[in-house]
Amino acid sequence: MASDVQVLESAVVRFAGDSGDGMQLTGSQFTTSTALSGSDLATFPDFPAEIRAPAGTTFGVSAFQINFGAKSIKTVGDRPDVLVAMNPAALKVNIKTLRPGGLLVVDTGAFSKRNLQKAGYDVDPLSTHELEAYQLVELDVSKLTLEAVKDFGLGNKEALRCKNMWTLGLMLWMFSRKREPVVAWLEKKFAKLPDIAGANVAALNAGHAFGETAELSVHFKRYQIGATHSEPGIYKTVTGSQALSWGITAGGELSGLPIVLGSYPITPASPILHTLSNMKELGVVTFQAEDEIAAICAAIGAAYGGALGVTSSSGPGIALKGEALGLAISIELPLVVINSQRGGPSTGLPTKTEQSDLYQAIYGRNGDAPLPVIATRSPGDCFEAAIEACRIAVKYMTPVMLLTDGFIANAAEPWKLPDLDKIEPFKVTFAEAPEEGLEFNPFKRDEVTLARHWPKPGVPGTEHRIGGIEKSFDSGHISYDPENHQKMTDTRVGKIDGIANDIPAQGVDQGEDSGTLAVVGWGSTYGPISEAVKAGREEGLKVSHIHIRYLNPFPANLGELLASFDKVIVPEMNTGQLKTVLRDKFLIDAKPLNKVSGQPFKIQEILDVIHAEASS
Amino acid sequence: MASDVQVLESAVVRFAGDSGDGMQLTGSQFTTSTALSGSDLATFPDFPAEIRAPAGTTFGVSAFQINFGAKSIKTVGDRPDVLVAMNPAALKVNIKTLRPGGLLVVDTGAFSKRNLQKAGYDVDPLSTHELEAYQLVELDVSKLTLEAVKDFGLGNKEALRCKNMWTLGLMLWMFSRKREPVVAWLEKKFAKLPDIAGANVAALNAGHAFGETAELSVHFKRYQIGATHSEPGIYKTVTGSQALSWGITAGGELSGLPIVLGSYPITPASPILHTLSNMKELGVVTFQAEDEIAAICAAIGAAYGGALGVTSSSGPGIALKGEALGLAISIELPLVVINSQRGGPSTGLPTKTEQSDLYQAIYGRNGDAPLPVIATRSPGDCFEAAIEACRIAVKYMTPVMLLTDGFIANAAEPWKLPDLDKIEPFKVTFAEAPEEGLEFNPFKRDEVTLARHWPKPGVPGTEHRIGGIEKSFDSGHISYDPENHQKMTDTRVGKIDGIANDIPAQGVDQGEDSGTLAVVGWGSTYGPISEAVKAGREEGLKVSHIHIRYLNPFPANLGELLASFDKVIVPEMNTGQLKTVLRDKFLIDAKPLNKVSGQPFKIQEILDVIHAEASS
Amino acid sequence: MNELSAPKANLTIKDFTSDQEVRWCPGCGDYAILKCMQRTLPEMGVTRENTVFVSGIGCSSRFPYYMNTYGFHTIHGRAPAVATGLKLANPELDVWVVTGDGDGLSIGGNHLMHALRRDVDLNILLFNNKIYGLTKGQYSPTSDLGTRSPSTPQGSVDPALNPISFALGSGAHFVARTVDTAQKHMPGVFKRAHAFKGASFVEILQNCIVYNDAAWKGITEKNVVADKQLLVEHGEKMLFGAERNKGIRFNAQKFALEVVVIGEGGITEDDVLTHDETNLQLARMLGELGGQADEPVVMGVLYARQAEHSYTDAVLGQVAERKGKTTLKDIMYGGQTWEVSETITS
Amino acid sequence: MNELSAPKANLTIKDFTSDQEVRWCPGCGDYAILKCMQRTLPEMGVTRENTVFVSGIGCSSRFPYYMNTYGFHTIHGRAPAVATGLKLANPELDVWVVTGDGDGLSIGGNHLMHALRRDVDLNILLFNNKIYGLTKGQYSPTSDLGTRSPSTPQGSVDPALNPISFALGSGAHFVARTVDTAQKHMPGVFKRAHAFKGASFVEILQNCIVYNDAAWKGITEKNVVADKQLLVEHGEKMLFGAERNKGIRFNAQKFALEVVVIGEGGITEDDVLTHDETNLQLARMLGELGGQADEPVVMGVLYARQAEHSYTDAVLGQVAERKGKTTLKDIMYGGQTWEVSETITS
Ligand SMILES: Cc1ncc(C[n+]2csc(CCOP(=O)(O)OP(=O)(O)O)c2C)c(N)n1
Ligand SMILES: Cc1ncc(C[n+]2csc(CCOP(=O)(O)OP(=O)(O)O)c2C)c(N)n1
Ligand code: SF4
Ligand code: SF4
Ligand SMILES: [Mg+2]
Ligand SMILES: [Mg+2]
Repeated sequence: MASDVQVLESAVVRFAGDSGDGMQLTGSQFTTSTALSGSDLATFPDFPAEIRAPAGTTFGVSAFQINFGAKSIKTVGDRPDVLVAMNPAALKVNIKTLRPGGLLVVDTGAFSKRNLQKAGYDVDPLSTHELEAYQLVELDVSKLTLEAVKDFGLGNKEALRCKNMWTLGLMLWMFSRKREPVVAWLEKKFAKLPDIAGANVAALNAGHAFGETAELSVHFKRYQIGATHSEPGIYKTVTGSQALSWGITAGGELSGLPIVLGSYPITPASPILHTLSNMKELGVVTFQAEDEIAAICAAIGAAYGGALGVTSSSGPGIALKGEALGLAISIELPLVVINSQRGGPSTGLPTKTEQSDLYQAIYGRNGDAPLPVIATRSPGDCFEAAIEACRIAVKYMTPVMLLTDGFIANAAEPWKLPDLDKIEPFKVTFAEAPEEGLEFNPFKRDEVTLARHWPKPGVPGTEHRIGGIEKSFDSGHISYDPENHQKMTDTRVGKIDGIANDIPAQGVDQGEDSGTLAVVGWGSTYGPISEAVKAGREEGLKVSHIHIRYLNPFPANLGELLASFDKVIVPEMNTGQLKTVLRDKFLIDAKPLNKVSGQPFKIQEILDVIHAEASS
Repeated sequence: MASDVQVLESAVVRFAGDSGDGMQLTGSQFTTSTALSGSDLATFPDFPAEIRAPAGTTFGVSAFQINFGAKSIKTVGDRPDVLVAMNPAALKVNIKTLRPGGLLVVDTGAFSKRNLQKAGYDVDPLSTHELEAYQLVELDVSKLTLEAVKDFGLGNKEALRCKNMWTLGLMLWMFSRKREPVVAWLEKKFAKLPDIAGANVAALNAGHAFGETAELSVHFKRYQIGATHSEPGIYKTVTGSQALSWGITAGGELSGLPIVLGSYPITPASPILHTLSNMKELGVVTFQAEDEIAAICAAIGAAYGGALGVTSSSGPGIALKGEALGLAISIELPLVVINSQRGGPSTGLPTKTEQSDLYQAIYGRNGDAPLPVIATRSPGDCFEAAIEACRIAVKYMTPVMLLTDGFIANAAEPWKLPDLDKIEPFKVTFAEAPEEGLEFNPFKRDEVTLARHWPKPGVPGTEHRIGGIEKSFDSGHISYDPENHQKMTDTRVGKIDGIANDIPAQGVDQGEDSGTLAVVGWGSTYGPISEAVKAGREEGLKVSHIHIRYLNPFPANLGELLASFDKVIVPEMNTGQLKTVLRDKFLIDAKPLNKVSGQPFKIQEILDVIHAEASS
Repeated sequence: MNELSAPKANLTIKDFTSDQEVRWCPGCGDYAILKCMQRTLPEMGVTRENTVFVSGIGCSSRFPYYMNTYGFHTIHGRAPAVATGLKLANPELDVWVVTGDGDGLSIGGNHLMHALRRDVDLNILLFNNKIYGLTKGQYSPTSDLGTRSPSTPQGSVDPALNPISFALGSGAHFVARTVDTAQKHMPGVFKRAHAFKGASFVEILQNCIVYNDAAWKGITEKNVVADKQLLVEHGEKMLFGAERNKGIRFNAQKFALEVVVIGEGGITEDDVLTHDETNLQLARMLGELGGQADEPVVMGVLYARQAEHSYTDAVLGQVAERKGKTTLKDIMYGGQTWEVSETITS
Repeated sequence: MNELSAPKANLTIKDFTSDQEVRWCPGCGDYAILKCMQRTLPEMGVTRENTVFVSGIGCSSRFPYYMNTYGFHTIHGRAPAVATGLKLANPELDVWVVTGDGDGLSIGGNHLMHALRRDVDLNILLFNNKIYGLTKGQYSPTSDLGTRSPSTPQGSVDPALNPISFALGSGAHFVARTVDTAQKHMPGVFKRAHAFKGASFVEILQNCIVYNDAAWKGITEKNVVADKQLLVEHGEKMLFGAERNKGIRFNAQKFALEVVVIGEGGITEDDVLTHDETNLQLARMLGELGGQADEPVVMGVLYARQAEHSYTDAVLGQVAERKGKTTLKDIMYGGQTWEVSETITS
């Protein structure tokens, strides 16, 4: 019986299965097809921590969630409307997230006694009442897949690998998405293995056909989710790691400098190293160092040599870079330090997201060692944020900390590609030799920015010696003079503080620029805060959303802006770090709303607080 | 002509010479003799940064300042009353500090053309008007010394080495101090070199005799500075490094644990390593590691093994320990981390003092990683502060950061020795095996302190596996569960916050506990703030002095206490770090008073601000 | 020391197996090493409570979770330093360090070097899979030149480090090699490492089936083992090959070891070198064999030179020598002190 | 590369001397090394602007301040890493790394190891005074066993590291040794190190007159130099002694080098080994001579094996190979994109 097509504004689908089930591929192909149809979307790949945990166990479950709609989508959705569970473990781990009444598709073929046991089920949940709250659809996907691919002569194991494509076919049918981009992708990917390609396409088609023709429960409807209102332009789905890497490369081109990345692998920062290692076409040099200290030191060495030095890591690796960062601050060399944050402290939760490294970014060094801190808020935003980090680094001769997180790094969103020719360049000129007979002072400063000039080895006449010991303001030579140290300290602080005048004034993302309640966020909480404020405003609550990209220094008008609200709440995926900085700087009673579970905020969690605060 | 003896309440004397002139020895012997006579005192050794800079240059100048009096002495004195300059460079570097009208003693024997040149003097300052503001006494100390020791058959170079003793003799005479302790010390030191001992004693006596008999200018008076009001007890002059090392050893005895120190040399923290390396009699194990990371890791390994792990360093080294510190926080093992602060950022000013590592101490790690922070305020205070650090570490199963600084580390003060038997012990008991059949949970907690128990390898039945990945609250096993991470994060924060109830309530050092102006300090600014507040109060100003030892968490009553003052100023040798924490925690308008010159505050600098704030 | 106490005959492989589910990829070489350790420890007569496994971070470093002994999964590269501190706190413990080629030779090279140089009484097992497993396959310091990995898409350009050469260059006193597939050989190496007082370094060639499968195929496949692995024993001729007709000889002209075939070109067994595990120069040469097509990779104890005292013995010996000779009170109240008996005014 | 450009005949020692007052202790061995460098650079025909000295922290690491070239006094132990980055940014520069036994072998051992392993085109000078000078005399990883220092008042208990063995164990391609007192020998070593494309490692024995005076006395005092130092040259017999009648021979029985005296016990010059600087095994043995009373310490280029490409060449070669083949725009606008031509509603 053909299902009737129902138009929805948005939907949240979650694919869950064993690590070996190819859920990430399924999700990303669903994403591509959805993006190409013009819906807005946000995704959240939820990997297991282990490389390949034993099949069938709960800690081997891999999931991919996508929220897509005919409206602007800013989060991955609080609770899925549809959950696809490829085995008992996937069901066990994910069922809690499914919205009551939501559609639950399970592959009964994987619900063997052994698998139930491995997942920790004593009795088969399909045989009990425990799933009553959901619309349960039981399909033997395994069997259906084997049938669909039987002509390709694959072994049982290989044939079963096509299960994910069968599921994808069904979901594409359900949400009226096109199969063509997936077919094209499969054919390219398996160009050298035509049987595999054929089997996968066959499974995909079979799943799709199943939706069209099978006799399913009445609940099994077909949906249509339209395109979103988007600005005209060319769009592409990007992950944060991609956009950030492109932003760094753009920063190199805009400054006219070669990029030298020093990095050491660490989750979830490694994709930046990988992406940039594949951009040699643009002259990017990458160096996998022996550790994080060597990585930043090499970037500093490159900056000393006149390149744009970049280093990328995550919390524990950034901790190791603290001493060298102090050197970069002291010798005033440009450097972009990327921290892709993850759950802490210590090794913590490497594959989970958190924004608990803000303290470390702003305060985490010995001595008075200020540096600019910028945060990305979404995958696409990484591009612009990275360019800003490069611009400020070279203009102010300072390391810049660029904060992103595991969620942004791995998540994908449709992104309007920028017009590269329209971005203002910030070409660097190096120091010149002084006039004959005059001594070269490596610490000569620009009177406005207070940035020192940048001498480049290889240039005759600007030879000089510097290091991490305090330097004379007047000559750059070592100086132990008390007044000089005071002056240099003040200059270093003043230089960074002055950047406040060189960044956009703080705007209000939604709502009035004064009033009862401001919800203030940074980083990847942007999505849920934005949606929660929108929902609150739709309910008529007086609430504004302020999102801060520049965390140090703050935009010059931020204090005044915040002071014009009666209440300020600060949702953060940490124990209240931005809150500390706001309270110190502006002496406003910013109230923390903290979540430290390794999971992004749900819209509802923020909305609850908006309710409480805006109405009290 | 015999000088008349004038009674003074206090005096500040500064000995300055070339690094090779033995000024530190002169100063410390003067200190001993002064201490033995019962005066209160404070000292400030002011080393050059170089090991042995070329003789006669300004950067090779070494100075030692002592403030002593018949009253309580809390700083080394803003400006010396007497300056002894053993060569032109010493004069050049130090003359600015001498109070106008002060006594200036110079060794004309060292004012050769060569030495004047090396010091950067074009003309001999003794021949110009530039020293008019002072009472200049020119003595050919070199010649007088050679004469005094001529019977001992030393070479010229060796004979001249006794110059410092001649000068010391003169100063001992001038301030009516005894020579006996110095003579005893010389005889012990040079027990195997009787000629050298004899020559030194002869020089000392000659200097003393010169004071008694020589025809000096009328300005050249003799002074008497009496003993101070002191509590009865046994006294000793101690440096901060000594007292701190003893405190750690006492912490070991009080807890019943062996001490294992992992350390890597760095100025000004090395003396702690040296002192503890010489305390094997008390079972102290010291390990000079290959770097600071290995040092803290070894201390963590020792703590895992059931010892009291300690690690000591200075700012750049502490920066390197950040990642491992996170591990100790995550696995909840006790550890004392000593930071002997110096001028930053980066290598900065290794031999100068600063208190700019407070941010690093409180905030400087990845993830939400709270730990207790305690600061010492003076040499003697290090003893008690170190014991407190040990107590909190073992009671709460947490690393504790103990902040001291280069000034405290090297300075000496008379200290009333504590009665060791009266200090409350805090004996540790290790985890016990669970009852037969039950699983051992390494993260079982005390309900009040929230501290986990401490299992010790070697004990049957408490075998367990832990690490830096998040652990289950219930079992201690690895857990990626979101709610568990939230719970563990909250527990870690709650545990540290709870320490606020286990430390003394914040008292007021001087003045009322509410009113117009509170001057709030921490660490080694204690002395100058105390004196400045005292001076202000003597002038009738309404000002109180609050000194904070416990910087994280703050004592439970601190917020209320500060709120009861109209104004709060926070003098710090940094750009305003405690100020940040106070403003965040208590939302009070704490005003910074910052000095970042590598030099301690002068009393006057603080008094000026008290004048401005208390009267405005 | 534990090896001297009577074997606890009643302990079995089960006693050393923790209740944690093992989370390596199916087929990972780590399983074989784990099983071998769990199996061999009872044979060494050690107790669970006196045994501690300390590791860094990496797939290999998850090892301690699966041992039902004390275990400490520390931070990346720092296990040797943590273990050194542990031994200083309690020298009676049997401390095993488990590390990987990334953990031990990339970020942790310096700590490994110094633990070896100091000769701290640790048993250090380095699982060499020539790749970063846990972070999904980047090349490591032991990866072959030209390794394509996510961070070296055009192939790596830095020469691989030989862990044995590095260990010997660092002053190691005990160096051995084995391979995950050698279930019979490994126990003996573990036992020797355990019995050695000082830092024992064991390189274990290990297969990462996911990111570097077949890294060791050339020497572990059944049909090549005899020709590609040379098992050395102290005092025995270094012979190998299916027919044990190949041997190692020193070529004085080339000043290098070379492979000879007995019976070819007049070579007899007398030409073949006898293994002397106390000879540092020989150990180095042996450790580097395997580069040429005809050369075997040497397995077994390449070098063992027992020092009189291990580092921890020496450190703690200095403490023991002085301990108790004075009290804190005596130190504090000694030297120049003065007494104030009542408050005085000047 | 600089060594290929025409010598700037007009540059002199003065051109390479900065205006900063030298701040080492009078009598410190560092002075001699500094002077030698300032004197030798002009002979290499290098320019001031293309020369960079990068150092860590320590007395030795103050070196760059005194060279009138580019100079970077970085942080403790990290100079090799900084220098590697510098070479990646500008491979045309002549980069010298100056480090100490503490800086390079204690805190910085790992970076040194990896710079050597990678064969980064750097000239690395390690001033070995077997002590921490700058921090006032604590023992270092090269200090002799038993060294009394502020942190080891009863004498150190950890065996000293041999920098040459460590470098070779790390895969170094060029290893040499000289001593601060050898003003004639040092320039040649500097020149060889400079000419070598890849990481050249030079251990310079240096006297710290304040904290470890006489550390090298046993081989530098005038009357022992000839017997205690063996200057090796590639292709030449390894002879030494005041009468050049002593030589080095390989003793196959002991499998070790030994000192022989020509004319004694039937020894002739033919028994004496010829130095082959391309032989790794020989280099290691030479580097470790000096332990026995009759053994000399070997000076000169112990090992030099020029690789085809240095690391930086290879890395930058990969970049060069691809550079310009696409644009950022092409990358970004390539792949699966879609166009929104006007705002649409569903
Ligand atoms: C400070 C720090 N840097 C980086 C990482 C990421 N990391 C974890 S394991 C690893 C490499 C592991 O390689 P190896 O030691 O060879 O272990 P394997 O997984 O191959 O067994 C890296 C880079 C980390 N956890 N901590
Ligand atoms: C991170 C850090 N740790 C420690 C120090 C202190 N420090 C400076 S130099 C040095 C050792 C220097 O020894 P070496 O490299 O042998 O140089 P030398 O002074 O003997 O020439 C130490 C421990 C520091 N500056 N930074
Ligand atoms: S990634 Fe490799 S080393 Fe890690 S568990 Fe899997 S197979 Fe083993
Ligand atoms: S301390 Fe030693 S190494 Fe340092 S400058 Fe003085 S003599 Fe030279
Ligand atoms: Mg590995
Ligand atoms: Mg040294």
